[in-house]
Amino acid sequence: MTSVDIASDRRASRTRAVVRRALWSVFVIGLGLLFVFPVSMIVLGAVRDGLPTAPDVRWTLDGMVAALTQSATWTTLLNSLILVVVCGAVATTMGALFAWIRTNTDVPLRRALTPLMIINLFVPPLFYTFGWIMLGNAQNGLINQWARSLFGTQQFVDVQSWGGLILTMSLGYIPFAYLLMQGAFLNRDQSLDEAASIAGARTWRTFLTVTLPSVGPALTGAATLIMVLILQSFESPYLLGRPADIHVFSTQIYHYIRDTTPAEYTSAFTLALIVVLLVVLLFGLQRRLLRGRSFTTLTGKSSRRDPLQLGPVRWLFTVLICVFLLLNLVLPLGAVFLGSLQPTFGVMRNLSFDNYTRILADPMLRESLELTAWISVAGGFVAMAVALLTSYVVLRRRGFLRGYTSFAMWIPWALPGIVLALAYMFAVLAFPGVKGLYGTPLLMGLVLVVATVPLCGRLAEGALAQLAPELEEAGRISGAGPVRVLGTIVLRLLIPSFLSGWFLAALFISGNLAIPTLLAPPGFQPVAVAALTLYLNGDFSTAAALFMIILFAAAIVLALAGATMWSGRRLGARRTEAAGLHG
Amino acid sequence: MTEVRVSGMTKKYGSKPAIHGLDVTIRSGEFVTLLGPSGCGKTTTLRCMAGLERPSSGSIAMGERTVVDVANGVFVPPEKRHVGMVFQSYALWPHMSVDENVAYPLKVAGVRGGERRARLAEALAAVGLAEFGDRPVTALSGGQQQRVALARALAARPSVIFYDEPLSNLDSKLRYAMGQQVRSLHDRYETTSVYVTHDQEEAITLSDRIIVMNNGRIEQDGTPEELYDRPRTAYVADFMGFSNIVTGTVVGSGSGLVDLRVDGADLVLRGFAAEAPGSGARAALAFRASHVHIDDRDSRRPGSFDATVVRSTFLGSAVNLLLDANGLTVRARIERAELERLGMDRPAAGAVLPFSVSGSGAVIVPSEEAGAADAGPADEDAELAVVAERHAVTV
Amino acid sequence: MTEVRVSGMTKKYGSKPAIHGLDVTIRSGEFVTLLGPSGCGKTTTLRCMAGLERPSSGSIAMGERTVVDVANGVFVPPEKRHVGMVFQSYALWPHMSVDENVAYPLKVAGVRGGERRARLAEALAAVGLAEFGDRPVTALSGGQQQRVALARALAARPSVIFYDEPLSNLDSKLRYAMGQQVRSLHDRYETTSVYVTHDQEEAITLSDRIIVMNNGRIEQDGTPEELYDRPRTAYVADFMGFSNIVTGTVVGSGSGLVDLRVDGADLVLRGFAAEAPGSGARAALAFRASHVHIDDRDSRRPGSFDATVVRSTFLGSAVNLLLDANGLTVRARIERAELERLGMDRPAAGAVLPFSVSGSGAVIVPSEEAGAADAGPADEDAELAVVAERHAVTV
Amino acid sequence: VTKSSDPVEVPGASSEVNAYLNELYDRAFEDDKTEIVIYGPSVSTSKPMFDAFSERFPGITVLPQDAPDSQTLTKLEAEAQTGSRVADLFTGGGPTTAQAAAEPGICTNAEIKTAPADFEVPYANDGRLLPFAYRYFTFIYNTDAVDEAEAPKTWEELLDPKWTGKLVIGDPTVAGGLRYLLAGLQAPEAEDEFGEAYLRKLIEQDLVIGTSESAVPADVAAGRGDVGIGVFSGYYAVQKAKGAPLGIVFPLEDGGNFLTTSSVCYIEDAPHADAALLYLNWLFTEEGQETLAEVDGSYGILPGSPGPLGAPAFDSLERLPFSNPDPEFNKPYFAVVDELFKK
Ligand SMILES: Nc1ncnc2c1ncn2[C@@H]1O[C@H](COP(=O)(O)OP(=O)(O)OP(=O)(O)O)[C@@H](O)[C@H]1O
Ligand SMILES: Nc1ncnc2c1ncn2[C@@H]1O[C@H](COP(=O)(O)OP(=O)(O)OP(=O)(O)O)[C@@H](O)[C@H]1O
Ligand SMILES: [Mg+2]
Ligand SMILES: [Mg+2]
Repeated sequence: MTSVDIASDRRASRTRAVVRRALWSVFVIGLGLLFVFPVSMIVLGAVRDGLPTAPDVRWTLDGMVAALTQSATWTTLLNSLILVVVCGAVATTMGALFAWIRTNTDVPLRRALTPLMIINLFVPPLFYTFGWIMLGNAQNGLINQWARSLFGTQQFVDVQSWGGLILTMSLGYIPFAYLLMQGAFLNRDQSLDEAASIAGARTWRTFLTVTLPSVGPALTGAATLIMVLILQSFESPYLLGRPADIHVFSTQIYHYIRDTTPAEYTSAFTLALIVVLLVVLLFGLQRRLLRGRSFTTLTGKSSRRDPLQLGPVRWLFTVLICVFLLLNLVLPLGAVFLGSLQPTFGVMRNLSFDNYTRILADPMLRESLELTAWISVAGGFVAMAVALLTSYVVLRRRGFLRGYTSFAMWIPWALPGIVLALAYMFAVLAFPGVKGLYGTPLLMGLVLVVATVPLCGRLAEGALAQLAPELEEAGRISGAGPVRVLGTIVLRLLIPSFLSGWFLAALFISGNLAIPTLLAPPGFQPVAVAALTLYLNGDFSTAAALFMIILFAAAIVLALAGATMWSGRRLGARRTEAAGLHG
Repeated sequence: MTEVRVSGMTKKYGSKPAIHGLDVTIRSGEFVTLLGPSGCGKTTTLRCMAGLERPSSGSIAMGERTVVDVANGVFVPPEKRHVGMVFQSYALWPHMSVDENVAYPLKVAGVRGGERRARLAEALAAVGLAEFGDRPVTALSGGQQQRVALARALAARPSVIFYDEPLSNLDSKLRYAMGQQVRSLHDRYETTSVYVTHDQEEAITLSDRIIVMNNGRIEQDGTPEELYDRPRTAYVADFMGFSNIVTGTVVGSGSGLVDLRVDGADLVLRGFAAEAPGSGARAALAFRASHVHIDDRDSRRPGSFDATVVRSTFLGSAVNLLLDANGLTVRARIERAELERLGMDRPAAGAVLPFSVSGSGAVIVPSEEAGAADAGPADEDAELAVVAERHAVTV
Repeated sequence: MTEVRVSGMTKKYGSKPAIHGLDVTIRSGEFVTLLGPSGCGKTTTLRCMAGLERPSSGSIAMGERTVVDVANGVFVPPEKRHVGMVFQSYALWPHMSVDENVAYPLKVAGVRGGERRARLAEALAAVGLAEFGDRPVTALSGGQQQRVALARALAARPSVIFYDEPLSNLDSKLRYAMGQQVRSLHDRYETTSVYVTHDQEEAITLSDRIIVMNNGRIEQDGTPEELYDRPRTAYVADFMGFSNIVTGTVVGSGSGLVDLRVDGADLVLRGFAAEAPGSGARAALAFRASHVHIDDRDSRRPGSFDATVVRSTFLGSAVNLLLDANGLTVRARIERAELERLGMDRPAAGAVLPFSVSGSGAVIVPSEEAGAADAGPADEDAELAVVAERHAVTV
Repeated sequence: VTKSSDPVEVPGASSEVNAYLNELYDRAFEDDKTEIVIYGPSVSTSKPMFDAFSERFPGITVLPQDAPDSQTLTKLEAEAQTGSRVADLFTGGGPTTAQAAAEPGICTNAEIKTAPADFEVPYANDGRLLPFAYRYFTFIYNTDAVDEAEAPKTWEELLDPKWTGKLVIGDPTVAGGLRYLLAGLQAPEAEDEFGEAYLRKLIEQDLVIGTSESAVPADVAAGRGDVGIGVFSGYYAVQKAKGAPLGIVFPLEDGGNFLTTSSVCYIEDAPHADAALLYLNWLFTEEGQETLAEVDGSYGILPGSPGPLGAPAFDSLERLPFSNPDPEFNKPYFAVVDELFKK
């Protein structure tokens, strides 16, 4: 061992300390600038009437008072609560039921559930809602047309109504709920149920008194997240609810910002603050429910046993899965596909691929497709990278850094996309040095990333949870410095989760509507906006074709990724086999 | 108090049978342990009895009632069998308090009001947790959770209780104490108990009878003493802690003892045999490390040999020696009392000493020429590597 | 070969200190074990030495180099300390093969080409995994993974290796074999080893020296024999398996032995004391279950007593007895050899027999009137409940 | 497409006009500022217009950005205040654009040198707002469901019970031309004939609210109703061009024709100032005014400009009053509309 004199060790220790402090400061400030500061704009915006750049803005409580005294606001609150509670409850329960079916029972089609849910998640809500309108609008929805030609009834369904809104939103969030809870159901000790049946309880009693409550944290966690997502969701309430005069926070905020001239920012921000308050309440409620309870009991050898034999009920569940598949995937996507073939939507004559060729020939739409691809891929990458970094900090650090980081990450959850976009626009305008960002694709990309980070954070948390700190410590002990450990161990282990997270994030971004509507610079119209514009201008068929192209592209990426992974695994397996033979 | 009779029970997973035509009778009030290595089918047997698994063929009766008869399509589900079960993971319901956990079987059984409270209190008192009723189960230590699981299994006074490795999550000290409690509750409530473990010490300390299983079949069945002293096969011997099993050829026998010339080493060892194989027959000799003693007699007899100490490990009350006797690796355990009696220090590595194997302790078992390698699991390489290393070094 | 010197090391988490001014020297080439119950600060101490944790004050030196000196702002990060570590969870990198795992420290150290291959092969051969190099680590059994972790820690020939409960995930049989291998590699590579465990058997079998920790402080420090035979406090005695600890008043002493009148029972027991407390002083006597023998002498001496057998548990080679001596609960372990010598059967519950405690085995330790309850952990209630129950039944 | 090598010759324009246009054309290329950004509600439906312009002046392109009025205003304000200008033009109905023009620093005077000498350009808002065309709103019908003869030709006919549940209309509670049309029906000049009373009767017809104002033709084509009312002819033309089974009724026999002024706000310090000015000047050429009629369904503002195909001349058209840009004037009418159309 070489003898190193204490003075140089001391110097090195000092330098390391300084560098470390500097890096952390950059991290903290960066996070503050990107996540915390812009959002503080909404508080400011609620009491200052006008753009921050305007020369003489008034400080006023008028907007706030107006918003709070308007009965419309309270109707909105009521509508939002109904939607959040009903859809949240339905989606969570159904998600839990499906997760249970998948992991604990012998229902024949259960293995199809996970792929089904994942595919489902890939259909951005805008496309999905669009499909439902084509299917179920009161006058010429496909379902109504069929019903008319079959039974001669005038109007069979109307999705632009409370019922339709609740149905489609509940259906739409089931995949999310399922995927959030699947792990909990998979990891739960099945002997909990067995203990109940030994104790004399029948299957249903067991399910209700033991199975469901025992996944309490996952259940309430999923419910909270989904409720927050529903609270902020925009597409369905906008396209389905608004025509039926059902206004919720997101559409009402949108209304204040877009439909009134001049825009009523103070009112919009006041509503946004109420949303933030509701989100805080929701999280608080969940924490309260779980307070002082740990749900981890001892787990020994997990009993990997035969799935529960359900008897005839399993055919009922099979039908349920089929209905779900039909309602959530086959019907809406089928409708969009059919629509994309019609020259004039709803007219069954002359079906052709003309819409597709026209899109691909139209330089503007083609550019829009290309741009969306770029923004999604790049934005997804950045979002996933940021999410990994921050989740890592949350996981490995304690005290201020941890609290601060998770707070910063949490902020975008609490804000509807349109408010987020507005807050960032205000922030950019208020900050002298960065005004130039306004109207650039960079700003739109940034906000898209910020909005996507919380979702990626969920994925990153799962990935990081499997990364035991000892794996890194073993690297350090082996003589590798922190950077090398990061490169050769941490990042390498995270690659698979990173790739899947990246893909999801890209899709999420490609389907985002709220942010680009406000921030997209001219010539940088992402597909979601282009499609909505087409739709609103009555060009339904072209919009449908545009959706199909995006989905098709995503499917190709997915297929490629799947094929790569499959062949990779095959290679890996062969390697193991070979090793096994001579080992 | 119920007798459990299993006849011709087979359980297949897919086409792979995990249990092959098992016949077992567990007498009323008996404490029977199923013992065997991982994957031998213990849990499957237990779960079939409890109703958590459906046998592929055969029948099971509990007391007067046939609960499974595959040929006649009888299958009584677990909730109708009135049994209790303690799971390895305890399977306590994390969303319920201790009280709620223990009272659940009573509640389901429709026991109400005062009686429920009384029986709950009794069950908790029996496991010494009377004061913990209000606690969430997650706020208990491992041993306490274990006791809640016991109380829950007992609460509805089932006639049969099944235990699937209930102690394997506890540390060794606690394990012993909890095992004592399981047994004491069995005695007190006079239930019939079927207990699964892969730990021979646990099986020996707790059971009235031990059933050693191997690959879905019964290998040996007897009292703890019988199994501890007189394993009938190399498999059982290995499992019961006979850490030396050597094969050889019978060279003589008399008065229940048989002399065996050990393969590959110029050594004759002696051991007990229930039925003496004829001279020249192949056989194996199994003996415990504690059957090896330092030989202080001058004369050489069958069973004595000189050996080099390869490694000496202090155990506190005894010393473990790894010996090389003419190329044969022997594991010995010498009590400190013995060393003191002989006035010896702890033998150091490299020392050459005379040893002998107690002929009344060692047992002759059928030689399993093919199966012999299986008996010592692959992971013993670790220790054997030490011997190999020594040879490499001395070469 | 490097000496590790820790002086005045304190480690606080928040304001709560986990280590209180620890002073330890581990001599070059020594195998030292830190032993103690959960939460006593073993891991923290080890991690501070390895550089994975920053002490709040104090200093650590390794050989010539001061790696930590809080007062002078020196902190050498782990990658610069040239140490090895084996983690409880093995911490193998799942994305690398066995080869890649073991070669990683070499690669980082800049060892290249032929030399790297040679040293990799040597490390793998040392743990008996020469043929497993290509396998993904995830395709190995627990014991094999353990050996890969060992090989990795050894590969770069660090001068100090730290082990944090490396065997606690293995089953008991494998544990012994792997422990042997750890020790044999220590001897072969002549490293300095610091080993953490809460298992006294492991500590005794492996170490040159054992440091018993309690609540962030050193409780006793000595060779395995010293600790096994002569614990100096009730805490250590309990930890080392002295399952009987009774308090009382000194009534006489002579030639290193002290007589103690046990509280609450009309009994005088005798034990060894390094420094005899004066007559009338309060003290505690600790003795192992195996220090209790069936007394075959007629005359009554200090240390003999009559007791009722409350429970008798067959252990195979011995019988565990739970005794009630005049209201004092005593745990005894009688070897079958002893029973055979006395021509007795296994004592049954209810029998009244004469017993004695070996005066040279039992030790006098300072009485910890306040701490005494702590010595027997709460979970021993389970066994004590059996005694209580008996009293209830006899009433 | 690159710049045409020869000077561009706009048919029917004088040589001075052509020279001026070519000067702007050249300047746009000198600065490499050839992409005009134009904001407006549904401005992308004017794409044929922009294409015609680009065909005349190769290399100059128009990038339309649809956004509702208030959002556009926000953007324009922000652009004005930060100085990072994005848009060159903002076009839309008179009242909306007037709001932008009313704010300081957003719009500026666009000098038109191509109009006939005797024509005084009718600038509004102190010259900051430039009206250039009139657009008309009318009825359309689905030709698969309704014969030409049967189609309603007056507002009164809409009240026929046979149309109950079959009339599609945009959402008049959000910003758009329809809002002004319904205000126009209540304005003093029309109050006697229509007024609030008429609106109430119309509501009784169980109107179908379409996807959006601009999507009403598509909704009618798709069968969401048989007849669309208050439809801007340009929206109709787009669908019709794609072969949708649609017919149009214009003019309405009862004189309830509604026209809005299309105005454009030329943004101060526009990033592509020359190209934008070129476009505006081209609009006032004979060709520009004719193209408006041909592909944009508008009446040019120059006297004597042709009407859209089949439409009567502007001067002979009986019509409702133009929308009033004064918010105070519209307020009570809008309130009635909001009240009536809130479900
Ligand atoms: N659900 C199952 N599906 C397929 N095979 C199974 C299943 N359960 C058990 N087996 C197989 O049946 C055999 C017996 O398993 P069982 O769990 O009864 O063993 P065990 O003796 O309890 O082992 P352990 O000590 O590991 O618990 C094993 O080979 C096992 O792999
Ligand atoms: N990161 C930490 N933050 C706060 N307290 C800690 C942390 N790590 C350890 N402690 C506390 O320090 C004390 C010593 O912990 P340590 O892990 O060293 O114990 P140990 O002897 O290794 O126990 P075990 O046998 O359970 O591993 C404990 O009280 C523990 O709760
Ligand atoms: Mg098992
Ligand atoms: Mg530890």
